[in-house]
Amino acid sequence: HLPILQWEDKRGLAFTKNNLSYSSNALVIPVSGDYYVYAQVTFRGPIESYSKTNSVTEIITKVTDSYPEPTQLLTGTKTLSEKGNSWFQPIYLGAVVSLEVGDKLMVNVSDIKLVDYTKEHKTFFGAFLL
Amino acid sequence: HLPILQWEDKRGLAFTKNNLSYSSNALVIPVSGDYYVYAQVTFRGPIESYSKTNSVTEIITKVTDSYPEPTQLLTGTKTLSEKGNSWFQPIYLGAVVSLEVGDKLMVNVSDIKLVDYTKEHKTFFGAFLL
Amino acid sequence: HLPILQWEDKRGLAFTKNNLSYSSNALVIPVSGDYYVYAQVTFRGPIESYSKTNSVTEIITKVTDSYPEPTQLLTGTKTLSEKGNSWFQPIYLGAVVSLEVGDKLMVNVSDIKLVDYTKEHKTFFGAFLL
Amino acid sequence: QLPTRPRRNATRPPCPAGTNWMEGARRCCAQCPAGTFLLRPCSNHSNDRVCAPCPAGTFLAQPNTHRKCQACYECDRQAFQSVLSNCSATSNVACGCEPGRFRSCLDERCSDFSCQQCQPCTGWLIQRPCSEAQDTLCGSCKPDFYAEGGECRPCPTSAPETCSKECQRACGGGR
Repeated sequence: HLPILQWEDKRGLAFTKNNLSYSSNALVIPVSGDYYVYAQVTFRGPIESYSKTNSVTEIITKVTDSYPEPTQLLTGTKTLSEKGNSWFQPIYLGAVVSLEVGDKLMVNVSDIKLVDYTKEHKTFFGAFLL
Repeated sequence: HLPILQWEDKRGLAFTKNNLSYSSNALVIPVSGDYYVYAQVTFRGPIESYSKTNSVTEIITKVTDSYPEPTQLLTGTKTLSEKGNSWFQPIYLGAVVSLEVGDKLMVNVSDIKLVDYTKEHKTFFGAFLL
Repeated sequence: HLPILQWEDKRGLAFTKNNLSYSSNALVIPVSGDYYVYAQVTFRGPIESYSKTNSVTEIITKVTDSYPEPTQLLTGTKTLSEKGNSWFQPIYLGAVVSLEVGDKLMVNVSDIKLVDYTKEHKTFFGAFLL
Repeated sequence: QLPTRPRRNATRPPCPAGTNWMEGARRCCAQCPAGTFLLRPCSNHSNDRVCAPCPAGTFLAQPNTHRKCQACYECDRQAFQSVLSNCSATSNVACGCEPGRFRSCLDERCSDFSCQQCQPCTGWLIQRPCSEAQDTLCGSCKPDFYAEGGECRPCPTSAPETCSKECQRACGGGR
């Protein structure tokens, strides 16, 4: 599986409420229903000692008790054409998905070392019940 | 007019409810109000026998009984700079629009052959009433 | 500070309601709560008498009475690799933020001359209370 | 209690020309003329709809029962576009290119385009002048010019012996 991002859930702009909790890298769904789920990951490069990256991918995934494998809910894949010099590439994803109580939502990325985690307003993840 | 995308509305992650129905390539608005409308299209290329593509465009359009021409609600236009080799380009759009009962929402694209329709989590379309 | 965009709030697709008002380039929050805030800016270039642009940035910012400096809520930064000829680059941002009554939301951009302001469906900004 | 028979969704009859179906009044109501919008819809017993002119900066090109006019586009002045015709109550703005520039379309629709400078064709004969739609097409070199390295160069007035073969051909070497 692709690496899973870890998130800050209390400090700064981050918060959880209405029993939507965060634990072991996942948002945990407190009540079954339709949720608008979204995430943005800002990727940046190049990183030294690193072969050239051709593309970056962000996937919002669901893990549920009712099925042993994760389900990919939303995917953003972008090829990179910035030659050599430093590059930035944000990928935003958002959509309505039907979730069950206890489902876990996570964000996977193609390469964790390319994620710009330095500022909370560049990389973020959330969900709200409709 | 630009080609209109067709959508799956029942299988996998797809669903319609609260009378928001899907017919002849359009979401049909059941009750007047403000809706958050969104769509992502993942474009990919190049396609053989195909001249070089310079840009890709995604437009969420409204057709209504009250006016004979479609109205463009949201547009994402991106030029491509990936030279020759294979490329992926997701375009996400989302915003609140005021809609009337009976209005129809569709997604137009600059070129239907460049749309990655292979995975439901890469190209999707939806709306919800606020 | 980065330049602040001005918006049309009445004509065409634009509207404000439920006391969410627009004044001096900002959306003014009428009641404290969690809002989904979003904006898309379509950037385009090159502009003739203009050195080559390497990147474009869009930031949704909050100004609040309780703190003298603006807070950056959401940021999209993209490097450009389109050589010379004309380019288009949309940046979409959206997330849930907790806001207080009287808070003001604005959109800043790296360079106002690169913003495509010609069509309302290409550059837009909004928010709704959850 | 007998299961009630669901009322067949009364499919509405198509409206006669010049009228649109109004869900509120559940009947066909007269359209407003182009350049105006529906300020107040017709009530269900009479055709008393009220139309109002599109405010400045908005338009509706067709007869309609729209509750709001559409916002006019703007021409991209920073990209050297010019206004071919202003937005009116019944038509959107039409944009072209400033003199000395032509449209370079982003795609076949050409709803987005940049205005590139026409090539001057200095030293060339002009086969097709620059226009709104396309760049100048340069023809062959002008008289007293000769072609070299993809350019047209003026014939040398002195020291013709340095003249290349093409130069001599075009400039009548040994003059």
